[in-house]
Amino acid sequence: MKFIDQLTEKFSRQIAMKTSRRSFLTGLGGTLIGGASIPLLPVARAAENGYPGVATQTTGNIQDPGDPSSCDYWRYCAIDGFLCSCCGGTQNACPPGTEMSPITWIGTCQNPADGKNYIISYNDCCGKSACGRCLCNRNEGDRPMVRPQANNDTNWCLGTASTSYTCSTAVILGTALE
Amino acid sequence: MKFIDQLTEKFSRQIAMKTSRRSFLTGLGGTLIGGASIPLLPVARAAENGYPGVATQTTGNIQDPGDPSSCDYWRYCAIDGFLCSCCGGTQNACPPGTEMSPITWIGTCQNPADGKNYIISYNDCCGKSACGRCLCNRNEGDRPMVRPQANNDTNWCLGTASTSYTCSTAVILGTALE
Amino acid sequence: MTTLKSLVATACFFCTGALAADDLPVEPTPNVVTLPSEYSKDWIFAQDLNFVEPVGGKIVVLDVAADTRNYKGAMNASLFASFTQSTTRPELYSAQTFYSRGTYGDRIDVLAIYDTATLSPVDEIILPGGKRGQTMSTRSNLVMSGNDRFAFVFNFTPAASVQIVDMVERKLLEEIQTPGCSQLYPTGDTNFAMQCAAGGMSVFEIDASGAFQKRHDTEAFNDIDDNPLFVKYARINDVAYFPTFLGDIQPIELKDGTAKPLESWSVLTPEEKAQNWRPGGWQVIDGGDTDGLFYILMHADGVEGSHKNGGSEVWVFDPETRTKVRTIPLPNWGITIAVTRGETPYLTVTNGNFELDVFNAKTGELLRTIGGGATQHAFQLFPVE
Amino acid sequence: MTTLKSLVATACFFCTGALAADDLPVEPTPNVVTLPSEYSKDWIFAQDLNFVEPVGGKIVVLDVAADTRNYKGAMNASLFASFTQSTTRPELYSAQTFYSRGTYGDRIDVLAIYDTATLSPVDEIILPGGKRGQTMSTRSNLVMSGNDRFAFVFNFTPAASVQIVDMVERKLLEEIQTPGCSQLYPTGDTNFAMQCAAGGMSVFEIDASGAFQKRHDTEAFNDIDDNPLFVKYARINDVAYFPTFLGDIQPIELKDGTAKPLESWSVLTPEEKAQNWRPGGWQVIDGGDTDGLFYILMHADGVEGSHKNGGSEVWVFDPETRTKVRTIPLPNWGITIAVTRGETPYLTVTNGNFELDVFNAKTGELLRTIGGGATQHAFQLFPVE
Repeated sequence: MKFIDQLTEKFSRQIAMKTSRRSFLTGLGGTLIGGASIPLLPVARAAENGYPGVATQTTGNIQDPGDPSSCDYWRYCAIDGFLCSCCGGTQNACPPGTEMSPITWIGTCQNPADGKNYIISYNDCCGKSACGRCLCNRNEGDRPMVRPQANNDTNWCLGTASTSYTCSTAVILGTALE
Repeated sequence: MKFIDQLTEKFSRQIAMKTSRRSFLTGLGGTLIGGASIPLLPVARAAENGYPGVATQTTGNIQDPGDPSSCDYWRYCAIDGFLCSCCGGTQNACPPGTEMSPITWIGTCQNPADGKNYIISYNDCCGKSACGRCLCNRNEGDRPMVRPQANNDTNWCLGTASTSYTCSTAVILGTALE
Repeated sequence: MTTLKSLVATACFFCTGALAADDLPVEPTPNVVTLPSEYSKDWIFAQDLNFVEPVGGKIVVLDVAADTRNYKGAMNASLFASFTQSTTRPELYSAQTFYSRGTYGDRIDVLAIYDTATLSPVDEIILPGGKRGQTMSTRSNLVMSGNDRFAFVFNFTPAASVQIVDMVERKLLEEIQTPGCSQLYPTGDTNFAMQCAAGGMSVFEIDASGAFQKRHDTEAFNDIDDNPLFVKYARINDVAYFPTFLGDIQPIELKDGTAKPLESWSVLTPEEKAQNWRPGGWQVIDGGDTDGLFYILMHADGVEGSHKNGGSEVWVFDPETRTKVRTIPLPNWGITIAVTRGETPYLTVTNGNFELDVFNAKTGELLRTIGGGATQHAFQLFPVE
Repeated sequence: MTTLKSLVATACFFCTGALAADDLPVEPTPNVVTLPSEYSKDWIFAQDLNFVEPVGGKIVVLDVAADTRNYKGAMNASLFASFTQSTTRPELYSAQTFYSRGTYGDRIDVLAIYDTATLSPVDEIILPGGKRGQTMSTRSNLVMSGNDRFAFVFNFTPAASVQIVDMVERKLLEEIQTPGCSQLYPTGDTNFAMQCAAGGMSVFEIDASGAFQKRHDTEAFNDIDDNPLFVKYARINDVAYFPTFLGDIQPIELKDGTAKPLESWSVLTPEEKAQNWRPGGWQVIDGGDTDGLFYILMHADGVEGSHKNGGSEVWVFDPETRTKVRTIPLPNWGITIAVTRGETPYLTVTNGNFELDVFNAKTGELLRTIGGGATQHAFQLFPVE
């Protein structure tokens, strides 16, 4: 699911201490923080240290750097939704009891460890209630619904037993041809 | 519905500026403020000025004083739920499209205008989603579920087509015998 | 255990005996508010998507002009529902999806009909096949035909199609395949246009009985790669004004059942362009107020991907003269905007706290903020038409 | 329009050709995490009531001991659901209510069975009659019999009754009328006790086949008017410790199918009594850690009606010696508490921000806060038994 994409004044007040107004307003990322169900975005890479109340993670592979429970993890360059890493899944696996959607949208993200561009498939996990944790939205390359395969405003729980959206993964399909 | 009954630290931080810690901790009322769906209570009469983002109301009758969209309105002495006054209803009427529960719990509240004690019936309005606005909880006289007619932890949408709770009213049944 | 019904009766028995002449009167139950069948044009419908539990989405009816009692009522709108209103019948429509066990089990899609006076679901048309397109709420997933007879429902599976429903007969008609096209823009009495992946629009010709006749494609004019049209637009008379990511306005004449692209123009001065002012937000544009203006939500320092960031200002344009007539700064940021259609237009803005800021659209004065949990995530606003 | 499936296939076709030896590998899909069938006793179940949309309630499985990946998964728990766990089968149970149109339409109540490893609903028993009691989540609306065979479901219409379900056969058995009584406290292999309006407890005798035999009432001991027992309790071995509004502890021996009130005592010193320290919150007490202690959530300056206000401290008692062994100050207030049953007990507290604060229960050290929207309103916590 790739729905949220907005900035909140409340968030701006919270984040303003960490980041300049300019970088805030020009940022691309998005997070959902707090238990308050307020989508607070974009975060302008302000979520570099992850989400409050969410413990940091690593992949355990230095070739796959960063924190999969943080919005700025390299694979999430075109993600939009709740990060499965924060919801009982991982960056490439769905939480227990959900079904991974076979129909996805695709991004091309650069891995900072090897400098290569990877094709990332943003498979949604479906069938349970929305996770509500670690909402992350990055709209680089997003295009309106008229180009659905590049659109993140659509509920991509398609081809699954239920269209109820739970969270989103970022699965490596391979490296991109230049 | 009479479910929420708790105090939040966040709220305490917000309210602490207006009220002493002591009155805060000893208070009985409860409100839900903000668009953030955080139940923030008890408010210790801190909601005297109503809820942020909710315009004040009057009954239009000086014998029925106070603001029916505020948790400290006199009739709400034993209410627990979203105030219908904030949800398209009034202090004694349900919002459009909901059904008023015929089975209620009862409070006895003193009207500051005439000093009399009135018997108030807290009829729930049922059948739509929870309103989510003006959550108010005052536990005076509340007793555990073993005495259900005095218990506000129960979903009182009973005897209605749907048990889905929307909001709560406070209807005058008459004056109480002393 | 004494049942509570008898307990209430007992309490009432006691009290009525004690009622003195000057006591507040006993109040009748049940008591449920009704609304006028015809709504004020100062009212709007705010669609709360409720991201944390989308099956709990709803449409909240709000009087944005009133000083008090702004919240008039609500209707369910489950799981990325679509919404539209009849302009000739006292009815509101919401296309929704339900599962028999909340988020799993058997799926049913329905087009629910709500009565304006009671906000009750008075009827529903079942939409077969589990095809209803579920997206962030747009105004173009579910629309009424120009003559207010047919509802068009956008399907996405991801194959695109449109279901036609006769809302007078309350009867499902045919499903039209609309490959490569998205969103619905009525034109003429019964036709609708769609944006299509090849960069043009297509008009789907529907006859008076609701039967599909044929498809007409325009030339391509939408640079989807580099400067795409938003799917949101402001409609003023018979012209749809679509903004683009980079701040152009693409007018499309939607008249007599056709769609005709007109000359595009930019809302930006060279200085503003240099500062990368761009439209941004969810419903980034609205129009149709009594002055014939459109309102567009703008942010500075725009970059690729900032098109949903919201904005710090609303710019007001006269589309005839292509001039900016007003700038309305938003003290609390803006995500989605709408302008009411009544005599005094009210600019309503879903702000950064997900409250609604209401401005006098003619003066830019902030009149009130409607919040307190009235909606959780009101990403879409529909003015009463 | 190209379907997206083929688009993905195309992308993959391109990329696999380009994979070099040191590239990150292609990752398999579908890929879904599973959990161990038997959970760690460092885990808890947090019930999120989600007040803004109760049909979106859920149970979240959390590892409170881990430094990372605390959120293990979730199950639906719709409309003031009840929850309990099997101690002998890899199953979790949730009694829920669904309407065919979300909040209206046809009602169905089910006792859903979730598999611990997959958190999938593997089966359900339909609960007839639309009677399921819907309340703020307690641990005593749905319980398993002592021998883990029968589920008891509390009904409230407002007539009180209990539905017996055989969870081995997955079969509905009889409904017992329980007038005047509420909440369920298992005793012995198959019996259960309830708190009753006359001020005593009643034991409902159930035979090995799940059939009701007879009811036994205790003397009255619960001063519901002036100092009532909470319906929440800490169970340590065969004794249930019920706190009262004014800070007394009423132990009830629940053993061999009986309920026997033992001598009550106060957790308060005279000084504390003078300061009006009282228990307060939702789940105000828990016990059953490896040290045999109970934990109670306390606030000062208590008054009539403050019994759900939460608390600033957790007091830890040895019920055998009736002595306070520890005070754990809560930096973020507390609403509901639970203590895990593993070797190192973890005190988990739903704090004033509706996040979960996790303390080492033996030292009182705050170890971590689990938040970020993991739950919206986790009013009830169930330690893995």
